[in-house]
Formats: sequence, C-alpha cells, structure tokens
Amino acid sequence: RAQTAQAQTLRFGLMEDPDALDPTLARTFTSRMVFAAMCDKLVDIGPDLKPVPQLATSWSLSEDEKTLTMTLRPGVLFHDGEKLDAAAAKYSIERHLKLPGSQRRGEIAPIDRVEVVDDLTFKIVLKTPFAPLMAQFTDRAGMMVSPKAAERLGDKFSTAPVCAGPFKFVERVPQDRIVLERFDDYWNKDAIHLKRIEFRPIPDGTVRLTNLRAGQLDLLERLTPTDLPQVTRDPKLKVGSTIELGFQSIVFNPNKAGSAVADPRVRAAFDLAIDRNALNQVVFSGEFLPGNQWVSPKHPAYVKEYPIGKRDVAKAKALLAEAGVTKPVINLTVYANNEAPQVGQVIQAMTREAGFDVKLQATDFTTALDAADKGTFEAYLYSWSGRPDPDGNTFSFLACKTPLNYARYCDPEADAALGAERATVDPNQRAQAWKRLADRVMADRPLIYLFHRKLFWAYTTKLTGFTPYPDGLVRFNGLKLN
Amino acid sequence: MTESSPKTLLDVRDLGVAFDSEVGAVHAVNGVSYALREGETLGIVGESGSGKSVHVLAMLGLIPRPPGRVTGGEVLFAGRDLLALPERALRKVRGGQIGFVFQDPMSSLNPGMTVAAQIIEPLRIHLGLDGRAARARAKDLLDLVRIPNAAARLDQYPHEFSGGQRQRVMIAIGLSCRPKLLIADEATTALDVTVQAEIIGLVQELKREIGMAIIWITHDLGVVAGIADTVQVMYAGRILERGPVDDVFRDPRSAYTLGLLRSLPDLSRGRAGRRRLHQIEGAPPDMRHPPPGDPFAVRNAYATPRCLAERPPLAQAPGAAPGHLVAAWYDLPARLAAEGVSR
Amino acid sequence: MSHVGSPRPGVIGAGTGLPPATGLAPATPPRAEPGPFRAFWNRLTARRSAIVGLVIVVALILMAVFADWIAPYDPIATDWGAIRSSPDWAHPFGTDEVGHDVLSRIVFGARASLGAGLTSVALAVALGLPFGLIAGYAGGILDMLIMRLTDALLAIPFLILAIALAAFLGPSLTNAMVAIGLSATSTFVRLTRAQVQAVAAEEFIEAARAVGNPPWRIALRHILPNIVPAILVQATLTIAAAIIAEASLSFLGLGQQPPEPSWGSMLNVAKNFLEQAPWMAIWPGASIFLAVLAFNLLGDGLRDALDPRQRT
Amino acid sequence: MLRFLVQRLALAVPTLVIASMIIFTLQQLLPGDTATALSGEERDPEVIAFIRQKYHLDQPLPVRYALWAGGVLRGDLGESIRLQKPVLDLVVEKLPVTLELACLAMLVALVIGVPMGILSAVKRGTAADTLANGIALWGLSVPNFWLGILMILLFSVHLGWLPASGYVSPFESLSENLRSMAMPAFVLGNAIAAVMMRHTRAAMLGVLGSDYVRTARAKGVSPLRLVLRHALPNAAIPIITLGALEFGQLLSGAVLTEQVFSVPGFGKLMVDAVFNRDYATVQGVVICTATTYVLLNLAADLLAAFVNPKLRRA
Amino acid sequence: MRPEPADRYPLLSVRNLSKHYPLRTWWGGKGAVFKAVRDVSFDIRPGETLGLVGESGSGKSTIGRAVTMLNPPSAGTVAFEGADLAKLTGPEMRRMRARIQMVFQDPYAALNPRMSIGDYVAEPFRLHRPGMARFERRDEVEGLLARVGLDPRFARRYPHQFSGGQRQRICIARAIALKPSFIVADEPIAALDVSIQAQVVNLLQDLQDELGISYLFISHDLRMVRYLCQRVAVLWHGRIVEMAEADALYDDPRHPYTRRLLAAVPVPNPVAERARLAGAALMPPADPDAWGALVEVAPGHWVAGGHHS
Ligand SMILES: Nc1ncnc2c1ncn2[C@@H]1O[C@H](COP(=O)(O)OP(=O)(O)OP(=O)(O)O)[C@@H](O)[C@H]1O
Ligand SMILES: Nc1ncnc2c1ncn2[C@@H]1O[C@H](COP(=O)(O)OP(=O)(O)OP(=O)(O)O)[C@@H](O)[C@H]1O
Ligand SMILES: [Mg+2]
Ligand SMILES: [Mg+2]
Repeated sequence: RAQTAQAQTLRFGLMEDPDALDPTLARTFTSRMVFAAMCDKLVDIGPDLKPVPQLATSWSLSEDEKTLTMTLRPGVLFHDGEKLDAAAAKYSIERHLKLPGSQRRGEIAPIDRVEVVDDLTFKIVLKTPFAPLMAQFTDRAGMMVSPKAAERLGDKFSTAPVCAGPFKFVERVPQDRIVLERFDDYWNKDAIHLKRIEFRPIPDGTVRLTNLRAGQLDLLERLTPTDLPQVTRDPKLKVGSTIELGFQSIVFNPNKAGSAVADPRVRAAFDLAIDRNALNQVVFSGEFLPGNQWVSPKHPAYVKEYPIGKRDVAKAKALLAEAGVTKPVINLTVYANNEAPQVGQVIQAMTREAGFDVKLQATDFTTALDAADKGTFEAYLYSWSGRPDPDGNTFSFLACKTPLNYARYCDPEADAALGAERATVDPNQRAQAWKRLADRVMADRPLIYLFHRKLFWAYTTKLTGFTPYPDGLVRFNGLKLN
Repeated sequence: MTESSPKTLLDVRDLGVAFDSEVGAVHAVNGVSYALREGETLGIVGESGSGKSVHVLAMLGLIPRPPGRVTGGEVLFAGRDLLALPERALRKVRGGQIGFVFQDPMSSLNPGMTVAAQIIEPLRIHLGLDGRAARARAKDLLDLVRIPNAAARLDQYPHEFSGGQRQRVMIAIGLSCRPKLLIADEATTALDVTVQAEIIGLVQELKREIGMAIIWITHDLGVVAGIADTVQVMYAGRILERGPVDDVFRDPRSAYTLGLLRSLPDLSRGRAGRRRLHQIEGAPPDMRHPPPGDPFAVRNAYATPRCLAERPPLAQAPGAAPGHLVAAWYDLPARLAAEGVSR
Repeated sequence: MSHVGSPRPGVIGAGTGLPPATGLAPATPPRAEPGPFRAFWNRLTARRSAIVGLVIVVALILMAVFADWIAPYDPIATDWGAIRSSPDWAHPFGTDEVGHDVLSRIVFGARASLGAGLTSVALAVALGLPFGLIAGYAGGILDMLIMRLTDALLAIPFLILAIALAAFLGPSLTNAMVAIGLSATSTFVRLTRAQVQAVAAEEFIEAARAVGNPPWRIALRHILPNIVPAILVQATLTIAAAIIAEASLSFLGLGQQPPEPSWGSMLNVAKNFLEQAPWMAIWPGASIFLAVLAFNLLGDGLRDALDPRQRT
Repeated sequence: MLRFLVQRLALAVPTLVIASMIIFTLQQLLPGDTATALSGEERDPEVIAFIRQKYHLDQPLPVRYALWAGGVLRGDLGESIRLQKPVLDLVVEKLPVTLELACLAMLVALVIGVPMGILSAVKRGTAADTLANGIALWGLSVPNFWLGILMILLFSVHLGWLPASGYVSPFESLSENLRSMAMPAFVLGNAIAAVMMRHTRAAMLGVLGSDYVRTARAKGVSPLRLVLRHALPNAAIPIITLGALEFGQLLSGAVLTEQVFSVPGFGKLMVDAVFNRDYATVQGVVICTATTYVLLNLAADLLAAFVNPKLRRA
Repeated sequence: MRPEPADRYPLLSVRNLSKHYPLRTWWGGKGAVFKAVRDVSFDIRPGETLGLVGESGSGKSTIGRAVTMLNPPSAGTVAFEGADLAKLTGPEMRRMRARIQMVFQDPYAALNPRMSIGDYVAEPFRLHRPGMARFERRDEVEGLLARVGLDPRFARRYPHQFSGGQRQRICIARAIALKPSFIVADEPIAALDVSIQAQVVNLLQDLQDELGISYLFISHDLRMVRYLCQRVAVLWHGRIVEMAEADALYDDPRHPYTRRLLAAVPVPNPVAERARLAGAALMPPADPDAWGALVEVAPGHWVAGGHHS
C-alpha cells in the first residue's frame, strides 16, 4: 500500500524555487507551475489559445464590451471546505486589485468593480473595453482564493494557500520542496489519479536531468535542447514539447549616451547580420522556432506581411556605412545562465562579419534588470515568458512609458495601434491593429525578436497522460504514474 | 685492533654512517671501532659534529632513515650483531638492555604524556609489567633518581618539572629496565653546574648499584675526567685517540686532544699569572668530501706531509700505557719535547 | 679613520682557516661567492620536484604570453560546421558548444587562469603584507584594529564576499581577480602577522635594536626578508585556490566573460555536455590540475630553497 | 577560565559588528535592489514603490543599519523579502542541514586527510609519499561542482547506488539521511582533505623529528604506538586550529556542492539571497556564519588548550 | 691614544635596578608579577670587565638587557657616563647605542640569516654615520673583519656559511664597529664548542687591551669568568649575593651560594676531579630570601648579609 502511495507521488523538477504561493503576489513563471496544480482559474486556455470553462462554466460580454457576466460551476469547494460562490469570486478579484503589492493589478487594471448577481453569477464592470481580460483570467488573475483563509492570513496567505484546485497545499521547505496532496472534494476528482506532487527546485539543467535519469524525479521542465539526444536515447524517458508563448529578443537602448544603436539604421544592420536559423542550429540544435515578432509565426496573431528576413551581411554593411559608423562597439547584456551567453557568442560572431564589435556582459538577473530599469544598458538579450493574449507580449513593452518598455520606445502611431488592439475582442479589428503596430515596430526596431523557445518536458515512461500546453504549464488532470 | 676479552659487552667494528642529501652524501661516521667491557665507563669527547651522537644512534637503528644510512660495520652487543637484527628484535634491545639519556631534557620528554606513562612504557614493553605493578615500579624509579614526593608527581607532565628534575626522569627511563649499558648523550650539557654535579653524583651511585657499563658523551673534559675509565676522542667521524682516562689527560698523543686540553684556562696561578688561551685554528673538514689523510692534519701544527696523504690507523701509542691508542703519523711527545714544552 | 690596530697575524690566520704553523694545507683561496640569487637558484634547482614545478610553470606562462603564436586558431573564432566535434586532426582537442577550438582556448585560457591566480595573489600579498607587518610589529591598538577587521573579513563567507564584490564591481575577469584577491587578503594578514611575531621574537631582532635601528628599518630590513619564504609558499598555495575560485565564480557567472576563455569557465560550460562532449572537460580539467600541481611543487621547492639552513 | 571565555566572547563582538557592517555596506553598493529584483516580470511601478516602503529600502543607509541592528538585539533577524519568512526561521531550518554536511565533510576530510598525512610523513620521500601528495593536489585542483556531477553520473545514474539528490532529515531515517549526504560530504570533504593532509604531514614531520620521538624509539616503542601515542597527539594542535578555520570555510564552501546535490542548506540560501538582493537574509546568514566562525575558533582554542597539557593544568 | 681610565668615575653605574615581569595566565589574563631582578646595584669602570655568574634563570640576561635599555628596568637607574639612560628619548637612545653594544649568547640566532655579513657589519655605519661614502664603509667593514680574524673577502657570504666561532666574531665585529666604550656580552661562549671558545675569549681580551672597552661578561662558565674578569658578581634569584675581585671571590668565597657554585665546577684533571667528586657533598640550597643587603667584608669584597646567620 505504501508502495502505491509512493508510486502515485509525482516528483516534478522545477527550474527555480517559486516565490510567494499567493496568486495575487506571485510574480515568477515557476510559481505558475505550482498554481496549476493547486489553484483552478475561472477559465482555462485551450490548445487553440481560446478560453475554455474551468471554474466558470459560461460567460458573456456586453455589447459595449464593458461588462462581463460570468456563471460559476456549482458545488465547487475550496480546500478548507468553503464554498466557491459569486461573493468569493468578487472577493478574489478585488483582492487582486487592491492588496498592497499585488502583482495582478496591472493585468486587470481596467476593471472598475465586481457585482454579485446571484449565488453563482457575477458581473465585472470595466472602465474601458479591455480585450485581453479573458486571457488574464486563464492565468493567476483568474485564480480564486478562499476568502476566509485570505482574511485570516492577509499578506501571509502564501504560507498556507487555500484555493479551489485539484491538489491542496501540504508543506513548503524553501529551496527544497513544495508538497501538495490530492484534494478529495475536488469538483473533477475522477480525472485526478496522482496522490501527491512534490515540486523540487533544481536550477541547474544538467543536475535536473541527472536527477531524472537517476530516478529522483518523474518529470522535469525546461530540458535543455542540447540534452534532447540523451533523453531520446534513454528508453526509460520520454519528451514532451510545445512552442512557448513568449519571445527572445534583443532590446536596444537608444537613449544611451553616445551609443551607435540610437540610429535605427544601425539596429536594422544588426538585425540583418543575424542568421536566426544558424543561431537556432548552433545553440539549440535547431529545436527552437526562429521568429521576428512578438508572437511566433505559428500564432494566429502573427503578422504575415512581415515574414522573417534573410541574413544579408552586405546590406548590413551598407546600412552601417550609410549611418556613418565604422565598427560600432555594442555592449550586449546577457544573463549568466547556461544558454544566454551562448546565444550572445553566436550573435557576436555573426555581427562581427557585418562590422559590429559586440562585447558581452554576462550578469546576474538582478543586475541586468537594474541596468534595464535605469537605462544604463546598451543592448540586452531579453526573454519574455509570454501571455496567452498577444497584448501581454506587446503593450507593456511598446506603449509609451510602460514598465517593461526598456527601449524607451514612444511612438504615437504604435500607441494608437495598441489602444485599438485592446479596445475590442473582434478578431478582424485586432488583426488590423497588429498590422499597424508591426508597421512601426518592424521599421523602428526598438527590439529585434530572435526566436521562440520550444518548451521541453522530460519524464519517465511510467508517467502517462501528459499533454503539453502552449502556456508552458502542466495540466495534472489525467496524469497517472504506473 | 679492538680487544675482545670474555667480558666484552659491546664491540663496535668499523661502523660507518652517511647522510644522503641532494648534493652528495655526508659521511658522518667513518670506520669507528672500539670495545667496551661490562661495567666500564667510556667518555667520548670531540668536536661538534664529529659523529659522537650519530654513531651511538646508529648502533640502535635510531638515525632517521632517510636521509641517514649505515654504510657498514658490525655492532656486537652481548655477542649479537645489532645492525643485522630485525627491527622487532632490535626494539627488545632498545630501552631494555641498552638505556638512553639524551641531551635536552625538555625536548626529549613527550610534553603530552604524564611522567608515569613515559616511565611505564619501557617497563611494559620489556618486562611485561602492567597496571599497579608498573606504577609501583615507576614510583620506585623516581625515588631512585631522588625526586622528592615521587608518588604525587607521577601524574604530572614534564613541564611541571625543573630542568634538573626532567633530566632525572630521563635517567629513570634509561635505567628502568636495569640495562647492561647506559648511553648518555650530553646528558648534563643543558644544566647548571650545580645540577650537573648532582646528576653526575647520582649516576655514579646508580652505576655502583646496578653495575652497568656507560657511554658518556660530553664536551666537558672536566666531567670526563671525573667519571670515565676510558676516554675516546673523536674528530670528523673517526676516533683520533683512546685510552685510560688518566693516561690520555696526562700524556695526550693526538694533537687535537692536546689542543682541547690546552684551550682550557689554567687558573692554577690566579688571574695574574694567566696566559693567553691556546686556540685550535681553522674549521673541521667538509664531511661530504672527507680528506684522504688524517682529517685533523690541516689544522695541526705538528702534521707531517704523510698526515695529509695517508690515513693513520688507530694503534697503540708507543711508550704510553697499554690500551692507549692513537691515530697519528707524528710523534707528539717528541715534537713537544723539540719545542721545549713539557706537560 | 680606522680604529683597528695592526691585526695579529695569528688572528688573521684563524679566520682564513689556514693553519698558521705548517704550510701543508693546499692554499685554497675562497671560491668566488655566489650572489644571493645564484645561491638560491642552486638550492632550488637541486630539487627535482622543484625543477618539474618550475618547468611547468614557466611553460604555462610562456604559453600564456605567446598564445597568439602557439594557438592554432583564434580562440573566439566560431566554426558553425564543427559544433562539439570530437578531437581530430583539425582540432586536436576537439571543439566546444559554439565551435571554438578547444586547444586554442586552453592556450589562451592560460592567460585568464594564470592571470587570475597570479593577480589575485599579488593583490592579496600587496595588501596583506603591509597590514600584517604593522599589526605584528607595532602591536597595540593598531594590531587590535587590523586584526578585528581581518577577523571580520574572514568571518564573512568567501563566496558571499566574492559574489558581492564581483556583483558590485561588475562581472569581469579583472573584478573576479580583485574579489578573490581581497578575499584572500585576510589570510595573508594573519599569516604575516604570525610570522612577524615569530621573527620579532628572534634574537637577531634584538641585536638589530641593539645597534640602534629605528622600528621601521627593523620591520623592512630585518623582519620582512625573513617572512618572505612563508609568504611565498602560502602564495603558491593560494594561486592554486584562486584558479579554482575563478572556476567557481565562473560557475556563478561572475568570472571570465564569454567568449574569452578561462579554464574555469570552460570547465563550467563543459559540465552541460559531460556525456556528449567529454573532451570539453578533460583538457581544462587537466590544465588546472597541472597548474595547481606545478605551483605547489614550486612552492615547496621555494620554501626549501629560501631556507638558509639548506645547503647547496 | 570563565573570565577567559568572557574576554574572548567580548573580543568577538567587534568582529561581528564589523563583519555585519562590511556586508551591509557592500550589499548597498550592489547594483539593483530588492524591489527591482522582486517586482516580477510585470515590474509594476506601484509594486516596486510598495516593496521599497515596506522594507525601509527608501531610508538612508545608517538608518537601515540601525533598524536592522536594533532588531538583532531583540533577537529578530528581520524577514526574508523573497521567501517571506523570518530570517531566523530560515536559519534555524537551513543551518542544521549545512552543519551536518560540514560535519560529515570534515569527517571525510579527517578520515582521508589525517591518515594520508601521517602515512606520507612516516614514509617521507618514498613513492607512497609522492602518491599521497599527488592525490592531495588532485583534490585541491578539482572544482566541487565538477566532481559532484561526475559522482552523480557514476553512482546515481549508472550504478544507481546513491540518490542524486533529496535531503532526508536524520530524524526521519538515519540511513536514508546518510545515503543522501554521502556524495555531497565526500565532494566537499575531498578538497579539505587535501589541505588537512598537507598540514598533518607538516605537523607530523615536525613531531617525528623531535627529540621525544627519538626517546620513545630508544625505549623500544613499536612504530604504530610511536605514531599514534607519541607523535599524533602532539601534532594535533595545528590540525585542530586549522580544522576550525577550514570548518568555517566549509559553511560557505558548501554553496556549490549544495547546488549540485540540491541539498537544502545554508549555501543555497546565501547565494540566492545575494543574487536576489534579499538583504535581511544575507545579513542574517553572515551574522550566523560569522558567529559560528568565532565560536568554532574559540572551541578550537579551548580544544587545543585541552590537548596541550601545559595549558590544561594551568 | 685614549686617556688613561680614571678609576674614580665609573663608566656605568647601576643603582637599585629591579625588573618585574607580569605573569600571564594561560588564557592571557593578568596574574602576579615575577620579580626576575631585585634591587641590584653595581659599577663598571672604564676598561674593566665585570663578570656576572649565577644559575640559569637567576636574572643574568635580564640585567644585561636592562642596562642596555633593550628591556628597560622596572625600577632603578642606569647611568652611562653620567647620563640616566631611562630619561633619553627614543632617538637619543638610538644614538647612544653607538657607545653601548651587545653580544648575544647564541651566534646562530643573533645573525640575520638573510643579510650578508658585510651588510650586517656595515649596519652601524649606515645608522650612525649616514654621511659615510660607500667605499669608506667597505673599507671599514673589511678592516673590521680582518680585525676579528675573518677574511675580508667573506663579506658577501651569509651567516649559515660560517661556523659558530666565526659567527660570534662577526657579531663582535659589528659590536666594535663604532668603537663603543661598553659591551654587554651575554654568554658569548656558551653555545660554542670548547675548541672555539678560546678563540672568542682571546678576541675579547685583545680588544679590551687595544680599545679599552669595558665588558659586562655574563656566563655560567666559572672558569672562563675567572680567566677574563677583573671583578665578579654572583647572582642568585635576582639578587647579587656576592661581588668581589675575581681572585678574592674564587679563593675566598664567603656566601654559601657562591661556595656551592664553585664546588660544583668540574676540574679537567682525572685525579683531582675524582678526588673532588669523592669529597663533594653538595650543600643544600638555602632560602634566597634569607639574605639581606650587601656588606663589605674585605676591601672591595661585598657579601649579602644573612638574616639568620
Ligand atoms: N638528520 C641528519 N641529516 C643530515 N646530517 C646529519 C643528521 N644528523 C647528523 N648529521 C650530520 O652528522 C654529523 C655528525 O653529527 P653528530 O650529531 O653525531 O655530531 P656530534 O658529535 O654529536 O656533535 P655535537 O657535539 O654537536 O652533538 C654532522 O656533520 C651532522 O651534520
Ligand atoms: N619576558 C619575560 N617574561 C616573563 N618572565 C621572564 C621574561 N624573561 C625572563 N623571564 C624570567 O626571568 C627570570 C630571569 O631570566 P633571565 O633570562 O634573566 O635568566 P638568566 O640568568 O639569563 O638565565 P639563563 O642562564 O638561563 O640565560 C627567569 O626565571 C625567566 O623565566
Ligand atoms: Mg651530539
Ligand atoms: Mg640568559
């Protein structure tokens, strides 16, 4: 019996230790891995990136796109036995909006108020139309917490989070493990076969993989592409993968005094000097997806008018000559992790042929962020984990004076396009807005987008029912350990 | 050369010791031969570095190896060749039949062990004594070397004893198994004259009691004069002169022995009548390349050309008392007489 | 001016080691004195292990200095056609994850790694020696102050100090060297102080005071030369530690910046390709071992060679 | 004796104060601050402002030091901003793990280093000596993270003898605990073993050349007893003193080892804290390691005094 | 060359000199004080050698270091040529060191192993004759080396290349470099081989004859002291218990401790020594505190008075 209990414990190797396990305060990508098992959302994301029912069974948007009415699934309980009703939903959304230090506020800022209609129905009233709203509810902003527990614990909620998901919180040893246990009153409990989940943060990719191979883990996230052959060779292991929603890019800081990158022609030359396919081949064994926009070429919102250009060193040189710079020295900030420096080295080698002299600056995460914030960097190899709605990949980066706009990009036309994109859920209108945005950004190149990662999971063959999702999160429904 | 009477206890034959270094071997002891009778006290004097310590250590396999090594010879002790004995058998001799007292009483006692533990050790190894019996014997030994209040001091550490007392403890260890031979290597050099006098008195007394033979190595000619039956003068790893103590002091046949005796201030006529001290000029030879002839020749005013070229054997000195041997080509009394000096 | 009267012939004779009475001894004039350095050199080269160490160290240093001529390729030139290719004639040590020639990177990496070792130790000595000297010789309140500061620095974990310093100064090889050097400084302060105190208790220091040496002169002229051997030995040991420390900082991304090579960072990258490309690890690993071995052998040799009791 | 303890502890106070001030100042010099590090992917300016204010990051340096120091005097080491737990709790949770690791590593170091040091001293100049020195230098020249990964590959992946990671508390299962600690302790101890070996060798050479060892040999003492009873105790003092210093370094040297073996110890806490600018945690960690260091040295001095009879009786 | 020494004016005058060492407990705490030297007074006249004998630990070296201010006394005065040394400032005292020199017991320890002997002997000139030209200095050093019987060509050698006797002569060469009027010789022959002791003693004697140097000659070799010293002081537990002309002291020792000491000296003559040993019954040591101030029992012969006898 102990054997089977043991067998039904999934040991999941994470790339880093999640931060606060509070959907309102959490900010890391990794924390979402844990929430995926612990906190159900109002809606989930489908394979086609469209919202599908989860805690909410149905929803409707008013004509003016300013009121969203949602109906909750009946009989859903929080882990502490409290009922999930409209009042609880209102509480959770308001908590996201108002708790000091909330990381969700920005995601759902256009919400004006939440009104309880009846026991299971509530209305969300917006200040302005906000197209990405449903997409936000597929993530942490859509997670419901038990009002009773939240009230009791306040900003210490993360020490004993109480949600309405398939697994409930058992214990957490920082930097060692997070343990969850099956919630027996889960609304969809028949789909849950695992008894326990143990999340184990193991930052080093090699170490994570050796742990899987040694049988210390059953599943790991973010396998390094170069390790793929090892896993495929191993008959006891399997691989799952999906293209991420985010992007890898180089952000330029044109405000940097005396920097050559202030000239768009130099940025264009830089872009032209890079062979995205070769880069992909060298560093990622060709597994990733070369890109040139904020979404991947496979994404419905990809602006087809701007396909990935070919590398053209001659043209790059010409552009540089036109800009009147010879051998521009460009400091490229990269994270000191395993692959960023590699990417940097390849870019360095490629751009050298066009006459650039790229200096790599590998720094820790905080230092890089600080340089980005303060605008002391020159070029920055930046990655974004991505959001289901393209707005999450663009607005904060390209709109005037937005927090992630490290390029300090500010263009009225681009701002207008971003406004239009947000204002409606109509696919055609939005597609036009994306095109307008691309017109500006593809010309100005405040960022140049390089590629989109493929997210790899490696797991033992004992694990069945594993389906990769584009948001990079694991769905624990249907997972089974044999 | 060496006399082997039935009473011979120790017979050293042609002993040689060298120390290897990266720049050539140092020949510390070269062909030392002598015999010691039971109950005899042999005083050894000589230049610093002349091999006095090394040759006695070599007898018991105590020179550090590497770099030291015995290059040849035999050491017959009670009929057995110590150099040929396996280490295990040799350990039985060390501390059992042959006791040792070393120069520096502080550094020669283990600072981390009680005095009792250190005295008991040879008792256990050689006599198989243990526990209470060993302790009782240790106390008797401390009494024997006249340490007051012995019982109370057994469990003290060496640093709690004065220099003289430490040396007494060393003697207690050396005598613990009633050895047939006691080797004292500069046992009193580090001590005050008054303490030295006490220790010498003590050893003389114990010798009478136990009847052991003694090899007493020292720089102090006065000490040798007092306690030795035979005196042996060493220089550059060789014996230059050897004989009954009275005879050697009265009638030295080696120029080196003479030099040593003369370099002492003569105070028989008071300060007013003192003469300038005699000094032996020069320095001892480099033992990496021992000179082919008499090693003392280059410092010797009486040396003959033959001294430089050919090594003199240690042989009976003509006209001296029987057993008074010297290694010299020159005839010292004749040369002195020629200079008009008499002793 | 000389106050010395005509010396007695006998006394002169005593010093030259010539027998005054007979003319028998071959009159060997004193051999030409080897200068202090010459004597030191003779002592050093008399030891086989020291020679081995010296030869390797010199070879490594030459390799670092003449890397441009020795290395078959540009160490940062990438060859997209040969990613992680195993050793062959074109790349005798193989290539790495972005197609660098490993041999060339080993050759050039010597600059960073030996540089890290030597520079950081030089810094540690340059700082540690004077402070240790002051603390040990002046004593009193200065000693108290310096020692508390040193203790405090020692009490802070090395990696925290190094990480903080490297992060503060910005990650680069130079700054890693500074961080390693600063972290090693307190060890040198302690060692110097202990050595100074030991030497200051020696009789020749009292003798130096007895002829009227002022304190600073005693410290510099009499104490300093006598503590140099101990410092040198510690320094060679620390060089080894510093080479490893650079590797550790590389592991945390605070050492040599890509694409410039250092053995530590090569090893660090190689760990990700342990099974696919073992040659990426073997060569830098072997180089570090060789360097550490050589410096330690040399250090042992130096200690012996600087000991005046050791004869040539 | 008591006075001595009090005096020594009093001397430790300035050491701790200076250490905390150094690290405090150093941290402030680091680029970026906690608020930046913690504002998340979204980097909401309001969140940044909120964190700044909540953790007094907007106050001038001396004020913040005073706030922190005041807390320490009340037994409050502050709160980890990143982990949102009191630093004291974190320390209490992590320190024992690293202490266990350090102790085991020290054990490994002693078990390997001391006998090897003795051997190479006794067999000085022989092939055994050369070999022992070679092994020691090898230990010195292999980075921890490297040896760690190799061992995991060999013992966990290929042989499957030992777990690659996963710390088990000794109170849960001692055997599992030891199994999980075996490799980290070996990797960590390996480098120290080399240092211990070289110092044991030096100390033993000194002692073996001493007059009292010659005396012991002259008594007919067997070689084994000679080494264990006569030489080793007298060589112990430098080994103890050095051991304490190295032990202190182990606490921080464990960082990389802990990372490779995913040991939930102090080292990881520390590095993460530095990289995340989790000031309170770094301060807390440094104060703890510094205190441990000071106490260890004190203990070593006492132990050395105990081993040395000259001091024991006084 | 020099004016005839005026007997009435002592060169060095020591009055009521005491030296206390604080005793430290093993943990470094302060304990009682140890009175190494208690209330010692003596004079040394120009050109005179005063011998200081006594058992190990009786305070001989302490006195030597106190009168040279290398380890200043706790109480009492040391007047050198009328000047109170304790009152001098640091630089003044350093200048004074040109006149007061010291030779140490262990010639192996007293030489800086990393300084060539030429530099070592030249050091006094560097310090006290800063204006001296290099060649002048070299000449001086060569002259000095020759004076103490060493080949001037040895100047570039290092101490370890010399025998004990040669080293002690190097020390003496440095001590006499500035023609001091007073040298404290602290057991200068104790560490030397018998065959070399004579060399050093002869040298000291020759130098005194030529340069009129005064010595405080500390030794436990009672025979050598009698040979070399005009007057001898016997030290016992930090006090002088007897002081007299050498012959007077040796031929007619008054204090029990002096007698005990002299009786223990072995004679290098087998017959005499055996007789001495046979007859020797060492007097038991007496209580050192039982002896009071020095009393002159004969002209120039001072003995500590016994309280109980
Ligand atoms: N461990 C050693 N290594 C190398 N040489 C040594 C060693 N021990 C002794 N020697 C050499 O052996 C020679 C004889 O030394 P030994 O100790 O026997 O002299 P000694 O006559 O006892 O002198 P002393 O009167 O100074 O004790 C010396 O030249 C010395 O340098
Ligand atoms: N720095 C010191 N601190 C404490 N005690 C000291 C110190 N120096 C000397 N003593 C003690 O003072 C006493 C006298 O020492 P001193 O060196 O003057 O004796 P000494 O007569 O020269 O002896 P020796 O013949 O052994 O050289 C000794 O008991 C010694 O232990
Ligand atoms: Mg000897
Ligand atoms: Mg003395």
